Amino acid sequence: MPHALEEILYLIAAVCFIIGIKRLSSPATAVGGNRLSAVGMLVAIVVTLLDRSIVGYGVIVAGLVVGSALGLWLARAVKMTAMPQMVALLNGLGGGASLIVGGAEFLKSELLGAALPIDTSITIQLSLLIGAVTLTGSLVAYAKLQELISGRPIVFFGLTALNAVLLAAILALGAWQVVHPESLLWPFYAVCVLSLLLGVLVVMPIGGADMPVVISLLNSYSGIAAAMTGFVIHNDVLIISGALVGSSGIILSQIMCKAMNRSLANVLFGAFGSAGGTVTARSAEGMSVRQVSAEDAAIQLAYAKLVIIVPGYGLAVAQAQHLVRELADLIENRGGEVKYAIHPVAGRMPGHMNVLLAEANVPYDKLYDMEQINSEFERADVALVIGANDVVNPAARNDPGSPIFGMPILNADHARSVIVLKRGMGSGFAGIENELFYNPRTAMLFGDAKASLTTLVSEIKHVS
Amino acid sequence: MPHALEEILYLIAAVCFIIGIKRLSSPATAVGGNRLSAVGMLVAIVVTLLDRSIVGYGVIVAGLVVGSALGLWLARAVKMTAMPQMVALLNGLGGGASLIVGGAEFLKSELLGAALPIDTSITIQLSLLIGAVTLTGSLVAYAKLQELISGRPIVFFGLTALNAVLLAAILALGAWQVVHPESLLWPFYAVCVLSLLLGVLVVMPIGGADMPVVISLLNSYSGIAAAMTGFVIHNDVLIISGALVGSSGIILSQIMCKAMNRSLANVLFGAFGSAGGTVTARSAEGMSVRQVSAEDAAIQLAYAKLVIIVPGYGLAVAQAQHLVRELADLIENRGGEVKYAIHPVAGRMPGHMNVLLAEANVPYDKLYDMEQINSEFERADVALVIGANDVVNPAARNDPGSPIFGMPILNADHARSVIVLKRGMGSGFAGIENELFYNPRTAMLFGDAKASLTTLVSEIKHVS
Amino acid sequence: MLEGFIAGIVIFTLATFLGVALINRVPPTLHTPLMSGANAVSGITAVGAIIVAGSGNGWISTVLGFLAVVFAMMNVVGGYAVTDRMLQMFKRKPEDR
Amino acid sequence: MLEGFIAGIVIFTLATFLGVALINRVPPTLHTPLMSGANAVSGITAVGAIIVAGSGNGWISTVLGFLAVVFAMMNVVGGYAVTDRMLQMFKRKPEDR
Amino acid sequence: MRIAVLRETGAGERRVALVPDSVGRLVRAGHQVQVEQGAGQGAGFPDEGYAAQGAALCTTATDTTAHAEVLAALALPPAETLASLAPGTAVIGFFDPASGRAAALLSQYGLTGFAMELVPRTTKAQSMDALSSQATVAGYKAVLIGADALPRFLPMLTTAAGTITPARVFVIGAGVAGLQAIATARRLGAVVSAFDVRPVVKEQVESLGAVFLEVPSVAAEGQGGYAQELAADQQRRVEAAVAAHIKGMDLVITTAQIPGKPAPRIISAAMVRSMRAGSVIVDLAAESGGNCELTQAGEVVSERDVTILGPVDIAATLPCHASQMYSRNLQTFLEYVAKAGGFKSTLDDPIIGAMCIVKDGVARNGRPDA
Amino acid sequence: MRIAVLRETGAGERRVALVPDSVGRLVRAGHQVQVEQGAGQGAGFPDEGYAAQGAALCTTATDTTAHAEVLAALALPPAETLASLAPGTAVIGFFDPASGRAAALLSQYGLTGFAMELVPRTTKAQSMDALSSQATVAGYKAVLIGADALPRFLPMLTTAAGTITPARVFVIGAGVAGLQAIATARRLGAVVSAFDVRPVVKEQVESLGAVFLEVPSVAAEGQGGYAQELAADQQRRVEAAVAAHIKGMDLVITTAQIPGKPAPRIISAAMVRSMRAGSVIVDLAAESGGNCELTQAGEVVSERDVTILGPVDIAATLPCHASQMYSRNLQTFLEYVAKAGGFKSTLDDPIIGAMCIVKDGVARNGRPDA
Ligand SMILES: NC(=O)c1ccc[n+]([C@@H]2O[C@H](COP(=O)([O-])OP(=O)(O)OC[C@H]3O[C@@H](n4cnc5c(N)ncnc54)[C@H](OP(=O)(O)O)[C@@H]3O)[C@@H](O)[C@H]2O)c1
Ligand SMILES: NC(=O)c1ccc[n+]([C@@H]2O[C@H](COP(=O)([O-])OP(=O)(O)OC[C@H]3O[C@@H](n4cnc5c(N)ncnc54)[C@H](OP(=O)(O)O)[C@@H]3O)[C@@H](O)[C@H]2O)c1
Repeated sequence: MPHALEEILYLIAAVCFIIGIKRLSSPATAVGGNRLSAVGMLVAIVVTLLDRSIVGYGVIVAGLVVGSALGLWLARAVKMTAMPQMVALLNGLGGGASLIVGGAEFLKSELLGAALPIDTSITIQLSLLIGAVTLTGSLVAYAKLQELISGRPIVFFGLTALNAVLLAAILALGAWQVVHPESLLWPFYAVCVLSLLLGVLVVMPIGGADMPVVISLLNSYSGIAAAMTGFVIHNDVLIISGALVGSSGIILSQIMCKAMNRSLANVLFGAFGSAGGTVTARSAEGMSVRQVSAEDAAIQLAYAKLVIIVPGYGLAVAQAQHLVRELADLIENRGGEVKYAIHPVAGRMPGHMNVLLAEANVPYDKLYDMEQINSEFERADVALVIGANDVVNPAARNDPGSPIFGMPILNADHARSVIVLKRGMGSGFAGIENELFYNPRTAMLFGDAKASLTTLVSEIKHVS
Repeated sequence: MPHALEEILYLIAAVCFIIGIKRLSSPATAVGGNRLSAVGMLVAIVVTLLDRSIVGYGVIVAGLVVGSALGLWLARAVKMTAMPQMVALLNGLGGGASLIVGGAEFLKSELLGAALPIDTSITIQLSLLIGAVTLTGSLVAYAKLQELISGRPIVFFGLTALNAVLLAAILALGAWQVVHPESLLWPFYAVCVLSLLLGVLVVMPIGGADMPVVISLLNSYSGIAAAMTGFVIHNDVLIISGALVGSSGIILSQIMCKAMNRSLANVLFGAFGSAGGTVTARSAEGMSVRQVSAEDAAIQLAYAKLVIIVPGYGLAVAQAQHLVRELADLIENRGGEVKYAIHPVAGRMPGHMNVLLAEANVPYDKLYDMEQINSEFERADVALVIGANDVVNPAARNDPGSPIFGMPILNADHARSVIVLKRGMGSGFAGIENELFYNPRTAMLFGDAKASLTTLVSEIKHVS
Repeated sequence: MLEGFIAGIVIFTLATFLGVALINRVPPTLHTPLMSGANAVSGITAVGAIIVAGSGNGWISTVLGFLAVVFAMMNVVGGYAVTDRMLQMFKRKPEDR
Repeated sequence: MLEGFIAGIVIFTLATFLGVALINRVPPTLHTPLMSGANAVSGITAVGAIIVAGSGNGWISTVLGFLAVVFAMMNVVGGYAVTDRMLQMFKRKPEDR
Repeated sequence: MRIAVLRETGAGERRVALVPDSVGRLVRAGHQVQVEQGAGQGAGFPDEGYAAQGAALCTTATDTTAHAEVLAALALPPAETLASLAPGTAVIGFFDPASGRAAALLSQYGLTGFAMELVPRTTKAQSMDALSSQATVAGYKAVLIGADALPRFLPMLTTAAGTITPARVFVIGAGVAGLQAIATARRLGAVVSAFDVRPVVKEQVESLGAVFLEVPSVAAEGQGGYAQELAADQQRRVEAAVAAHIKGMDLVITTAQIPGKPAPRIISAAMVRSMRAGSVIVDLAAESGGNCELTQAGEVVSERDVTILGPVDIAATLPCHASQMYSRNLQTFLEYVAKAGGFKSTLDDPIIGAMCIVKDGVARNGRPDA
Repeated sequence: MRIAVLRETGAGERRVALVPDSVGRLVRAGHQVQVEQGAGQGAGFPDEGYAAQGAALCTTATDTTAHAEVLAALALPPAETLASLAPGTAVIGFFDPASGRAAALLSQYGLTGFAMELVPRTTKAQSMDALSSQATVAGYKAVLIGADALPRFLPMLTTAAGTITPARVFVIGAGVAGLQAIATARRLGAVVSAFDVRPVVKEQVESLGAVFLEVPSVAAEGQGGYAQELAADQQRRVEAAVAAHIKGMDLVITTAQIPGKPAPRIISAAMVRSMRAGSVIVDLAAESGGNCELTQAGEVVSERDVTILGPVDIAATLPCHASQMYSRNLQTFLEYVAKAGGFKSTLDDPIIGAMCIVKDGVARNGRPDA
């Protein structure tokens, strides 16, 4: 294949990556985006296989077959809940590949006795460093998430200092090799080993809950490693794709931190301040509640076919009736159906919910009595519980010891998923715990109902 | 200056352009963005001046001084209302420069008798074509806006076909020159002349109201021309900046078309279908109304210190009371103040506006009687008139012949700016024209009040 | 050589900015898929691995090349497949309404 | 030569995508300033003009070069100045609240 | 001008023609106002209020009207009062011009009379339009008394003791009073529908969140925004539609009027009998004959568990605000007249001229149907 | 169970203890229901409705109660009816347990009595809580009659005849009735404030968009969600705050009650005299002595142009829905009893036990303050 054609095809592959990544960031185009990116990868690999400089295909084909098969098997076997650690593992392998390519190039020149030009030399050192950190860092992240090792932050005194010293040593050794191309092999191995160690030590002190951010960051590193490899083997597609992944990975890490209301620095070095890491809300009996971001809740609502809204006293306290109406309108405009389930004793006076919803001009024919609506919860995609508590407490059905046992309740827990808007884990009028909030299908959106609904309304407008 | 340093400095300049253009697209950062971009330009020019290949500085300095002085003078002298045509003029000059550079390179090789390499040859032809079209196209746009020639679309039978023929001829001549580098001068001149003609003919059939889109498109062309010049003189910064401007210009043109609810094709070739082009609403007496986009209206509201809302019958018809309240809340959250001016006969029954706004829970203390509020309009940044008409009709004050002469009205026209939400130019209960709508300070946002308010609400959330 | 290196730097810079500009607003549900999809792209190092493995520079290159190809291909194939699986939820929903 | 040309094409492609990705949502009030600011950037052709004018290849180059420099500099200086003027309105407003 | 305000003498009339606030404004504009003692008592405006605003309080009616150029009234004052007035004195109030009774009496005593019913329905004259202001009160009050008489809730209530369905309210005649009734019933949470013969009203009804009962090709818009009588075929279609609709209603409020004509008969006895037990009809047109066949003005009629209220002078039951609004109308009119040169001057003005039914003892056109 | 429903005999009582819908549900659950002819007439439930739901209609009261195990009532039936019942028959209704009169009569005839006043105020028993359901009616109705008596509009209106300012409504005692009154007045557009001695109520008042009148360190929450009497110093602070606030009010609705005690006296005669002319007080506590010093139960009192209404049995004026709600409470109670094994079985159940004031002629605890 003429070199120019090769370059153009590489460029086309890079364009596929660019468009693919862009599309991956919106729900409506994500599937196609990922596939386009895969097509780009296929093009790049095929072009490479046709490269004139390749002399033997045996090893390559073996590697391709083995690698693809293993990859496919892993992807098939993994459980949906184990996705983050799988990404970590795969990412580590990518970093490892960059490390090896860099190392091989170095060793090749060493064997041939040819002095490397300075630019290649620098980028080889960087490939080694970044590739190695990505490899071991990702493996540690994998182990933490897979609970092979404890997910808790592992910190010891002087760790930060040690890491700094390690990094300095690696850089010094690398620089020495660049300046003395005729050098010995041991600094090369030292760089590799120290970098591998650095990867382990950098990820160890970070808690399991923050791993997704770390993985995203390591992903960015593996991109940069690939870009460095590109400099080493003078290949533009590697540079472009690597840089692309490198920068978008950092931005994504930042977005993820922002969604957790933290800074990147706080995630990376947070454990050194507070030894605890993030804590998830847990009830006395050790059950834990699942929180949801307004953005995710909005996406669920946007794609739901039937949403049943369960208003309660908290909605009245928050005086958020108009926002509920607006949210419902938005869902309906997207083609979803919205019904309101009015429990006879919701609120603090007979007809409280009626007054409230009438104020917001909710049409009467969308209000349903308990008897009318209870059978419909099963086909509801989302039950949106807003400031209600006792009236959706399953204890009334299950727990003969409960003071509300025997009271008919709204079957919000029968919906495919439940989103609860309340300020915290406060109890309702009856003053009792509500196990609905600990149901695995339930997600809590904490905050004053007015604030939460305002965010939901603005988020749902952005769901494409 | 060593070549590598030169290249790096050029890259820095390009980065300045990238960040500058990004910042220019948001109100909060636009000023800084433009200046950063100017710094980049300075860097690029200084680096070029230090280029080793430059032998004489006299002509350059003369050109720099004359060009800068003229540019500055033009920028100072132009009136704010004449900005679009000024941009057109400047853009045309940029295109002209690319044309000249391309031509000079061609003539140089011609003089030296050196055959041009194929890539240079191709890009020279493209510089000529695109530069020339930009030059004359921009000049025509300038002339139309400056009303040196009629702003109306100028179309004649066969124009599209003629343009197609012209373009084909240019491309053929260009290709011939690429293939026969040793050729004569006349095809070169022919390409230049035909391209200049093409620029004129392409812009002629487009109406004056659409010129901004055309200018943005020509701006994109001038970017591409610069990029081609970059290929000719083997300079990356030209390629990067040119491509940047080229693509962002096209996107901007599309955004502008979308804001006008039209397609780019419709703007460029629309005149061929309906000979009329766009028509601005004009009253019988030749006064014209000014329309405003929801986005602009939202920005005005977002930055206003005092907004007085004037509700009328149309608000009730649209049943958009809840949205008004929401809009007001958003303005208040940004620190603005909102008051409602209730005219005694607004609506169709006594107290109509009260019922309406009470439904939306607008606090009573924000409702003001005509007598209370009329003196406040003067200090209002925006009077937002929603579906009201007769109650803000200045004819009641000025026109003794009017059936409503003598009725006290709300002084909406005393506000610094007036935004009117109504469906069209329909009259109100009294059935008479309202000169407020033709007031230069008034901007109309046409559409059902509910739809307009929905858009305003979502736009104002995006104003940063 | 240096000329090519500088062109590389220019390309690297542009691609970096492009990466930043591409990712604007990502809903949290897409964080993991996007990360995973980008991760698959970083498997592009497979190109380098293939070149090393095919360069025929003795057994070291061959062994290392083989390893690199296996790692990189696991990253590529696994990455794309995993991403696709995660994205299934976005594929059916909008249609069946 | 061709090598450089292809690097140029790569750079051109990346910059084109970058331009597309940069411009997402522009409020209409900024349409004209943005257009004008981008227009000033397209005056980068001044670099080419200076090289032509300074190349000393006879009077044609000199005359054409002079013209090109004048045109391009008008575009550059006028463009930035005009944009800045248009943007004045955004400078004061947020402060005086 | 010298303006007199008397205590109204009608039975159940608690309103007063001018309230202290208006008196104050007129006094400050240079007029003199004489008020009979206790004139505002029934509406909650004690004498002190008038005195504070600069009115001269007089003990007797004759004292009050002595030297008055204008007598501001609500209803036509009794004959003896008219007799005591100097010829040419202007008397203003609701004079039922269609009946011609007021014109006869006023000309007998050589007076000048202005009927508030005849304020033109133009945007400009709206602030003098007392029919509108009193109809506003009537529409509001009609819902209150209807809701009070109803054995049901108006709003929907979901309670531990079962769900209460909202009441269905039907408003016939969606003029000023009808629209206000719609708004008030909607406020209370009822499901409201409405009917009118003027097609423009549909949009207005919907702008209040109620449903318009559409009857194909019925349109009877007369001049000045008033309705006309229906043609026979239209009448039949309306009857059929109303009969079908009214069966499911809990509260019906009728306000249909045609100026100068008896109120149109819209609800027949058979329709009433088709209604559900416990439903209520409030007929605001009772005074002019009633929109319902069974209505008796001023009485409560029960027919097969349907209650029919025919309140008269309903605005007088909200005396404070009804007086305040009427007073403002009157004040605006007086200011307008003063600006136009006083009552003695020309009647060319489109508003003053239209309202004048007697000029110095000579009866004039005035009637809307004339 | 064999359930009897009689025509209520109290003056002005138009409600009925069970409506046809409830009767149907009970019949379908296997109970027998005997209804006296015309029992539901006043509430708009004709005999045919009962028959259609499977009730046996009886012509006389004695026929109806023959063989009955349960007599479902509203008020305590007259002595002759009680005398005709078989000993051990269960009688259910509002029995004013605090007075002890009902317990005496019921034990005299060897009957079993359940007082609806004693339904515990728990989430679970809420569907039997007839006090709440009837208080809901009362709160709604209080606003309607108050608004009707007021010479002003409740809502704000900006009209061509001037701007009507919204009425200021003050609700004292924000329990079930008070909250409903707040909601209704807010619906009508009034500016509403409220006061209660239980601090939890503040949030509830605000959840209805009204303003809570705060009096520092006043808190008198008793057991079961009811209020207690105030300590003397608290009482003084409340008095001062109410006196200052009430001056500017147009409509005052009082609902304050303390179970088993006379209603707290909150509005003194002096406060009434400080109010504006034309203002209105609706005292829902009239039956237990009134929250206002000048209230007379069942009468309309006028003091210096302030009108004080002391309606009694106000729920009976909305007979259809009041009966429907009461009936649903009773039905739920009967179903609950049947599920628990019938009246003959144990009184250990926290709800049934609490309500029983007489068991087979023996008086029991029952009183909330006991
Ligand atoms: N309807 C009646 O007539 C009546 C009368 C008296 C009593 N009750 C009783 O009241 C209860 C009614 O049940 P319900 O489910 O409506 O209410 P609930 O059980 O009282 O629960 C209300 C919930 O709303 C949350 N909340 C309060 N303010 C909020 C705000 N501003 N934003 C978001 N959440 C807020 C609280 O949780 P956080 O604190 O965590 O936010 C609370 O758990 C029943 O037990 C019923 O028996 C009813
Ligand atoms: N208050 C009373 O008691 C009463 C009673 C009777 C008559 N009137 C008279 O009614 C008039 C009231 O004045 P006003 O300013 O409130 O109303 P108006 O003068 O009648 O004007 C209403 C305007 O709203 C626009 N509109 C209608 N539907 C709309 C929608 N869905 N979305 C957006 N705009 C819509 C119409 O223009 P487009 O068609 O272009 O959209 C129309 O020009 C006065 O002339 C008054 O005299 C009042």
